[in-house]
Amino acid sequence: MDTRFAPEDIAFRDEVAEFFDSAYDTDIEARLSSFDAAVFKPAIIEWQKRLYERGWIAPGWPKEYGGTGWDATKAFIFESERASRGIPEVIPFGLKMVGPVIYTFGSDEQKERFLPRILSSDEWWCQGYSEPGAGSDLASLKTRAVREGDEYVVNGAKIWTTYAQLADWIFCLVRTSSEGKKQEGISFLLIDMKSPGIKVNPIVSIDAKHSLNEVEFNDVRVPVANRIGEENRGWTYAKALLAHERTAIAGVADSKRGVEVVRQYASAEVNGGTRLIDEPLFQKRLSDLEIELMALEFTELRVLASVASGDAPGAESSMLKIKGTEIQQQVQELAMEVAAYYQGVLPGGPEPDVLGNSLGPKAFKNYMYGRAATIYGGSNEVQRNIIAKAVLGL
Amino acid sequence: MDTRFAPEDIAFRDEVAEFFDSAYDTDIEARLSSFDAAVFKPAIIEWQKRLYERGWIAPGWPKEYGGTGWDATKAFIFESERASRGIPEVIPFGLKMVGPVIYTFGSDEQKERFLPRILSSDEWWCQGYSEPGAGSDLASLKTRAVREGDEYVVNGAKIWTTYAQLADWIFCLVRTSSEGKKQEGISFLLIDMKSPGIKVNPIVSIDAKHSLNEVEFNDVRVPVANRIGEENRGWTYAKALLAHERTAIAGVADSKRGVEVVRQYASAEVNGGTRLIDEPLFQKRLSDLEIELMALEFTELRVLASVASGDAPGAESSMLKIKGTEIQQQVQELAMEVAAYYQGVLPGGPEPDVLGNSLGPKAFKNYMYGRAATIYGGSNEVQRNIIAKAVLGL
Amino acid sequence: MNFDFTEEQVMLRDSVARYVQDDYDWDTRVAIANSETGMDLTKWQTFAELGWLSIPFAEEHGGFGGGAVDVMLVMEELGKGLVLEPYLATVLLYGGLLHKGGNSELQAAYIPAIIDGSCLGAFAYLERQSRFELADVKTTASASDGGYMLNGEKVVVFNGASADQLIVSARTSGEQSDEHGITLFLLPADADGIERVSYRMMDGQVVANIVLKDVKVDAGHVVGELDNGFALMTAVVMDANIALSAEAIGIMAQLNSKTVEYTRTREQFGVALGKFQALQHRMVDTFMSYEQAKSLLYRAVCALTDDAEDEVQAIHALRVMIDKAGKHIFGEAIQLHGGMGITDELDIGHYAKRLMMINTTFGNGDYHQAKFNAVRYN
Amino acid sequence: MNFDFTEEQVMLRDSVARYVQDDYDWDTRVAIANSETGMDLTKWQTFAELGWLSIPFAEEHGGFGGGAVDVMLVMEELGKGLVLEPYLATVLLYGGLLHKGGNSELQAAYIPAIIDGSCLGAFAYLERQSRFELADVKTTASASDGGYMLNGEKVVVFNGASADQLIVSARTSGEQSDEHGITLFLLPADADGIERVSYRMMDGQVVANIVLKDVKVDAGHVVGELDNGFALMTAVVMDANIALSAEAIGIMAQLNSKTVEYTRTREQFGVALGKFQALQHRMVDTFMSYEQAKSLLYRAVCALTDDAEDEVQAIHALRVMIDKAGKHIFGEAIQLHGGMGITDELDIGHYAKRLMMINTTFGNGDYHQAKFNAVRYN
Repeated sequence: MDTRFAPEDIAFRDEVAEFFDSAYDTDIEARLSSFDAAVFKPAIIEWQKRLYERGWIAPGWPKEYGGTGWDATKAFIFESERASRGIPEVIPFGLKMVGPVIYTFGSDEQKERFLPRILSSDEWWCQGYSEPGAGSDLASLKTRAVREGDEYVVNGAKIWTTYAQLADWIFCLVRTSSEGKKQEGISFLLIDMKSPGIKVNPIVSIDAKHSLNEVEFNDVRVPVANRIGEENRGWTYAKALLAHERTAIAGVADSKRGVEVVRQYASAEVNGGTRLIDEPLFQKRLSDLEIELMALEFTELRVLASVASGDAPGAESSMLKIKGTEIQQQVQELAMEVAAYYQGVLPGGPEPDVLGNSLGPKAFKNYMYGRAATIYGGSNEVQRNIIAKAVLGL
Repeated sequence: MDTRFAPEDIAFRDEVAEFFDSAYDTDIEARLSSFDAAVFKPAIIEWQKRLYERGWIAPGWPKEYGGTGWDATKAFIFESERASRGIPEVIPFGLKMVGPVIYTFGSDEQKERFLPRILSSDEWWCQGYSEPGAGSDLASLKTRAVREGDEYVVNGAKIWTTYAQLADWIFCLVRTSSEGKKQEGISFLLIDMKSPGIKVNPIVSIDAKHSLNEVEFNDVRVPVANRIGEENRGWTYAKALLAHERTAIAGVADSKRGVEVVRQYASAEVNGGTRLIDEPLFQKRLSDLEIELMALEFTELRVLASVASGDAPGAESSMLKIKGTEIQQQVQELAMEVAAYYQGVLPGGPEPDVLGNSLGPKAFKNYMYGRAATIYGGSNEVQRNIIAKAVLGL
Repeated sequence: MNFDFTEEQVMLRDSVARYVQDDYDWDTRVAIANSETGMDLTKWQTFAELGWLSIPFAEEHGGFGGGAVDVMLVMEELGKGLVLEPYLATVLLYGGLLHKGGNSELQAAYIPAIIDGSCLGAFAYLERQSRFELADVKTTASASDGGYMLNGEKVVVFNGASADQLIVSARTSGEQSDEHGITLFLLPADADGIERVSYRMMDGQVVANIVLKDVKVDAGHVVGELDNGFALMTAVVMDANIALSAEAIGIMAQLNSKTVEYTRTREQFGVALGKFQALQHRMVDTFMSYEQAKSLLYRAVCALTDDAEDEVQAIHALRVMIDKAGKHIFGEAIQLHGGMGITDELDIGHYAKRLMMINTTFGNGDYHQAKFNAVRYN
Repeated sequence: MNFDFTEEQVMLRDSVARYVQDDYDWDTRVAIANSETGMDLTKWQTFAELGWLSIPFAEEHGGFGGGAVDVMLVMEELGKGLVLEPYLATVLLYGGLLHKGGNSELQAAYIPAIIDGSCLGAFAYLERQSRFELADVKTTASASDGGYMLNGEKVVVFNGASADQLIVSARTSGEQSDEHGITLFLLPADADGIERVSYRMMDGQVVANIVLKDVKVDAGHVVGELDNGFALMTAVVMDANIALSAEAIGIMAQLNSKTVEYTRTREQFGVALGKFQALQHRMVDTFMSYEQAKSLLYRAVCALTDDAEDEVQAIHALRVMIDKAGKHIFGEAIQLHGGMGITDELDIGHYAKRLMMINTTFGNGDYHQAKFNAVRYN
C-alpha cells in the first residue's frame, strides 16, 4: 500500500502544471465562463483543441485510438491539476460517452469515421437516452426505429438532452423490437442532427438558462451503417457506458476546487467582526464536508486502482456517483450560505462592483444546475437499487 | 390561539408541585432506581399507591372509572411537573394499556373485577402481543385459543414481555379463527399468570439486565368470561389501544428532563480548560436537539388539543411515536457523549466516588435500553408505513 | 391552552386563501414575476380593499389592530401562492417601524397611505459588508442645517426599486458595529442625492442597491429615538422573522402536497412512484419536518403574543427549523420530481427559490443557531 | 500509487482471520468476556507464538519490524472477532511507548517480555478530571532519593487490572494542563503504594482505577525525556488512533454483513425484510459509510507511512468518520435486527458496545473534529 508519487509521476505533474498554466490563459477562461453559447461554444472547441494538440484530450482511451495510455496515478494527477485551476471538464458526450462505445463495440468504418473528429472536437455530440415520461426507467423507452432497406425510420422523442441545440450528432437508444424483456429489442444508433425530421425544443432549467432540450424525431432516416454492433443489443453497449459515466461523475477534483473557493470567500466574509471561516458552526459544516471528500478521494482511488488491475467498473461506480453528487451538492449549498443575501442574484445581473458581490451569481448557477446531478446519469435512487442488488445481494 | 395558563391552571400546578415535592421523597427515589426487582417492585407499588390515594393515578381515564377528568392543559402540567423531577412514569401495562381497553370494551363484570385493582396497583399487568418470529407483523400471530365449553385452551408463546416475571395478569391477543384476513380471527384475552401451563423464560437485554421475557402457554385454560368483547374482534380493541400507546410514547416531558441532566453534567465537565457546555460543537449538538424538542412539545400539544376537541388519536400519534423516540434516543446518546470514558461502566459497578463518575452507568442503562423504543409499540418503520398510507394517501 | 383561531381569524385566512386560489393562479404569478417591477399594483390595490394592508396598524390610524396570529395567517396563505407584492417590505418592515417607533405625527402622516395602498415602502438596512449583522452600519448621518445629511450605500433593499418611501439606518455616532449610535430616517425614495440600481432576484422580486450622496433629511423624520434605532429595528425584524417563517410554512405545505400528488400519479417501472417504500418513508420525513416547523411557528407566535420570557429563543429556534425543514422539503421535492423538478416551467423550483431567499433574510440557520446558543448556554 | 498488500501482509492478515474464525468463535468469546479477568492468557500465549505480539518492535529486540499497515491488518481482524486480549494496551500503548521512547536499556529489558507473551502492560494516562486532554495531569512525581515519588490517581486504565507493568504519566513540573512538565514512568503494577480497583466495561474488558500513594520509581525508569513525555505519548496515541480505527472497521464490516444476512432470511408480512426498498436503501447507506470510513483508514495509514504533512489532519478526520460511520452502522444494525437486536444473547449489541468504547477512547468525534478544525482553519 503506497500513495506516494514516484519521481516520474512528479515530473509528469510538473509537465501538466506547466501546460495548464500557459495554455489556460485568462482570455480562454473568460470566454469559457460566458453564459452566451455564441461565445462559449467556440471557446470550448478552441480549448479542447489545445488539449488535443498536446495529446491529452482522451486520458481514458486506449493508446491505439488516440488515448494517453496513462495509469491511474497519472490520470489522477492530470485531473487534480485541471480541477485545482478551475478548468472545466471536457464536454463528455463525445469523449467520455459515445467515443468509448464506438471504439469498444463499433465497426472499423465507424471508428475511422467518428473517432478522429471526436478527438479533434470537430464534431459536437449529444446524448439521446431519456424520454418524456420514462424518467429513471431508461429501458422502457418508446422511440421506435423501423427498418426499411438500408435505413431505419426513427420516430419518437428524447428529453433532457444537454446542448442538443449545439450538437452535430446524437447517439440514441431506440426500440427495434417489442418482443422479450424491455431491455431486449433496443438498438444503439448514431444520428446526424442535420437529418430532416429532427426538431429541437429548448427547456429552460431551474438556473433560468437554456442548456437542456427535448429532441423530436419525425420519420428521421438513419443509415443502418450507423447502428453500433448488433440490432437489439444496444442495451448491453449502453450499460457498459453507464458504469463508465458514473465513475466519471464523482467529480472529486472539482468538489475539492469548490471547497477551496468556499474557503477563500469565507475567509473574506465577516459577520459582526468574526470572519465566517472562524465561526464554529461554519467550520463544522465545512469540515463535515471536507472529511467526506477526503474519504471519497480515496474511495475513488481504490475503485480506479481496482479497475486498473483489470476489474471492470461495477456497482462500486454507483457508490461514486451517489457520494460524489451528494458531496458536490453540499459544496454548492455551502457556497450559497457564504453568499448570503447575494445567493439570490441571477447570472447576467449587475457587475460585481455595482452589486457588492462576485460569488452570488456563480454560486446560484452552480447550485441550481447542480440539482440535476442526483437525478441524471441514473438517479441516486436507482443507484441505490443497483447496489442493494449487485453488492449486497438483496 | 393561546398557550398561557389560566389562573386555575397555575393554582393546579402549585398543588401538583407541592404533592410531588412531599410525596416523592429521597427514600422512594433511591428504591425506585434500584436494579434489584426485590427492591424496586414494592417501591413502584408503594409510589403508585401514593398517587392512587391522591386520586391522580389515572389522568387519562374517564372520571366514572376513577380517572381525573383533567383537560389537556392539566394533563400537560401534571406530566411536566412529574418529569421535571425525574419521577418515573407509572408502569403502563395496566394503567395505560389494558385499563382503557377494559373500560371501553369490557363487560360490567370485567370492569368491576379488574379496574379497581389496576388503579390501586394491587395487580401487576404485562402485555402479550408480540410473538417469536412475528416482529412488527403483529397480526400474523400464531398463539391459538381453542374453545372448550366455558374455557379457551391457549397454546403458543409471546415475547418481549416486560416484567412478565413480576406480573399477576397478562393481556393477550390470541387466534380464535384462521378464516378471513389475518386481522380477523383474533381475540383479546385476560389471563391469570398463575394459570397452570404458563412458563416465563427470561431474556437478558442489551443493557445486561433482565426485564424482558418470553412467555410460553401450554394448554393454559382461560375462562371465556375473560375475553374482552366479541370473539374474533380482538384486533379492533387492540388497535384502539395502540394509537393510545403511541401518543403516550412521545415522552416529551421525560426528554426535557433528560436534556436538563445533560446540561447539568456538561456544565461541570471540563476539557482542556473549557467547560463542555461552552464547546461550540457540543452546543450545536445540544441545540439541534433542544430545538427539535421545543417543536415536538408543541406538536404533542397540538395533537392533544385536537384529541381533546373530540378527534380520536389517529395517524398523528405515529408521528409523535417516531419523533418522540428518535429524540429520546438522541438525548440518551448525548448523555453518553458527556459521560465520555465512563459511558462504558455497567450499572452495579463501583460506587461513583470510587469510580470518579456518577453519570456513566445511568447513561449506559438509559441508552442501551432506550434502543428498544424505536422497535417496540410498532417499529418506527411500521409507523412510517402508517403515515404514508393514512395521512399521505400513498 | 388552545390552538383555535377566532372566527375573525378564520375569515381572514379564508379570504386570503380564496384570493390566492382564484386570482393568483400560476400563470398570473409567472406573468407578474416576469414583469419589469416584479409586482402588480392593481393586485396591491385589491389587497388594500380587502383590508390586508391594515392588519398590524392601530385603529386610530385606520388599522385593523391585528396581532401576530393575523399576520401569520396572511403570510402563510401568501406563501402558498408565492405572492410577489411587497407585503413584507411595505407593511411589516417599513410599516412596522412606523407603527412601533414613529412619533404620532409621522404615524398620522404615513400610515394611512400604507393602508390605502397608495404608498409602497422599503427598509434599507443592509450594506455590502454587513452580512447578517443589523448593527454593522457604515452609512453616516451628520447633523446639518437643523437636519441630517446621509451618505453611504445600502444593498439588496427589498422593494427598493418600487418604493415611494424609504426608512434608512444610518450611523449618527459610534463605531462601525456598535449597537448604539444608529438612527433610522424616513425619506422619499426620489430624494435628491439618491441613486438606485435595481435587479431581479431568483424568487422574482426586484430589489435595489441604493447609493446616498448628501441626502438631506429634516429632524422630524427621525423614526424612533436618535442613536437608539438598533432596538427598534431589532424588534421589527424579530416580528418579521415570524412572518417570514409563516410564509415559509405555506410554501412547505405546497411543496409537500404537490410532491405527494406527483408521486401518486407519475409511474416508473410500471408502478406509481408513490408506491416505492423508500420514497414513501422520505415523504413521511418531509411531512414530519413540516409539522415540526409549524409547531415552532405556533410556539413563537404564542411566545410573542404572551410576551413570554423565552420569546427570543423561540424565534431563533423557529428560524433554525425553518432553514432545516425548508432545505429538507425543497430538496426532496426537486429530487422526487426528477427531471421535471429542475425545469423553470414547473412551480416546484420557484417555491424552492423563495424558501432559499427566506432562509437568507435576516440571518441563515447557522446565524440563528449561534444566537440561540448564546442566549441559552452562555 | 497502489492499495495492494505485500505477500507477507496478506499472510499475516489471513493468519489472524483464520485464528479468529476457528479458535475465537462466539461461544468462546462470550466465555472469555464473562471470566473474571475478561481475557484468556492461553490465547495470549498463542498470539505470542504466532508472532503477533512482535509486530511493531524492532528486529534487534526480537520484533517483526512491522509498520502501520501490518498493525492495521491485525487490528481489523481482531475487531471482527471482538477479541478481548489486551493487544492495544500491551503491544500498542505500553509497548509503543517503550518502542518509541524507551532508552536502549529499558527496551532490551522490557520489550522481549512483551513479545514472548510473558508480560502484560498498561498505560495509565487518564484522570478523573482530564476527559480527553492527555496534558491534563494532576498526578505528581517529585524527586526523592535520586528517584521519584508518585502520588495521584489514574482511572479507566485499559488492562489495568491484569497488567504486570505500568507506564504512568505524572507531572514533574508545570501547571495542571501544561504540555510541558509531564514525564512517563515505568513501574511494576504491584509496586508498594499502588491500589487498584477493577471493574468491567460494557465491551467486556476489565479496567482499573489506580491510586498511587508515595510510589517510588528510580530515575532509570523514566520513559523518554524528563518533562517531555507529552510529545511521546501524543505520538503513540496518534498511532493507536489508527489501530483503533482499524479495529472499528473490522467491527463495522461484521455488523453490515450480519445485518444484510439477517434481513435476507428474516421474513415479515410474508416477505424477506431485505426486499423492503426502504430498508435496502438504508443498508446501501451503511455500506457506503463503511467504505468511506475504510478509505480514510487507508488515507491515514498512507499518510503515516509516507510521513505526509497532512498526517495529523488525516488521523483526526479518520476518527471523526469512525465515530460517525460507527454510530450509523451499529444504530441501523440494532434497529434492523428488531427485538433480537436488543438482546444480550445476540452478537450485534456487543459489536455496538465495542464501537462505542472505541469512539470514546482518546477523544470522541466532536473532540477530533474540533482538533481537525483548529489545525485546518486557524
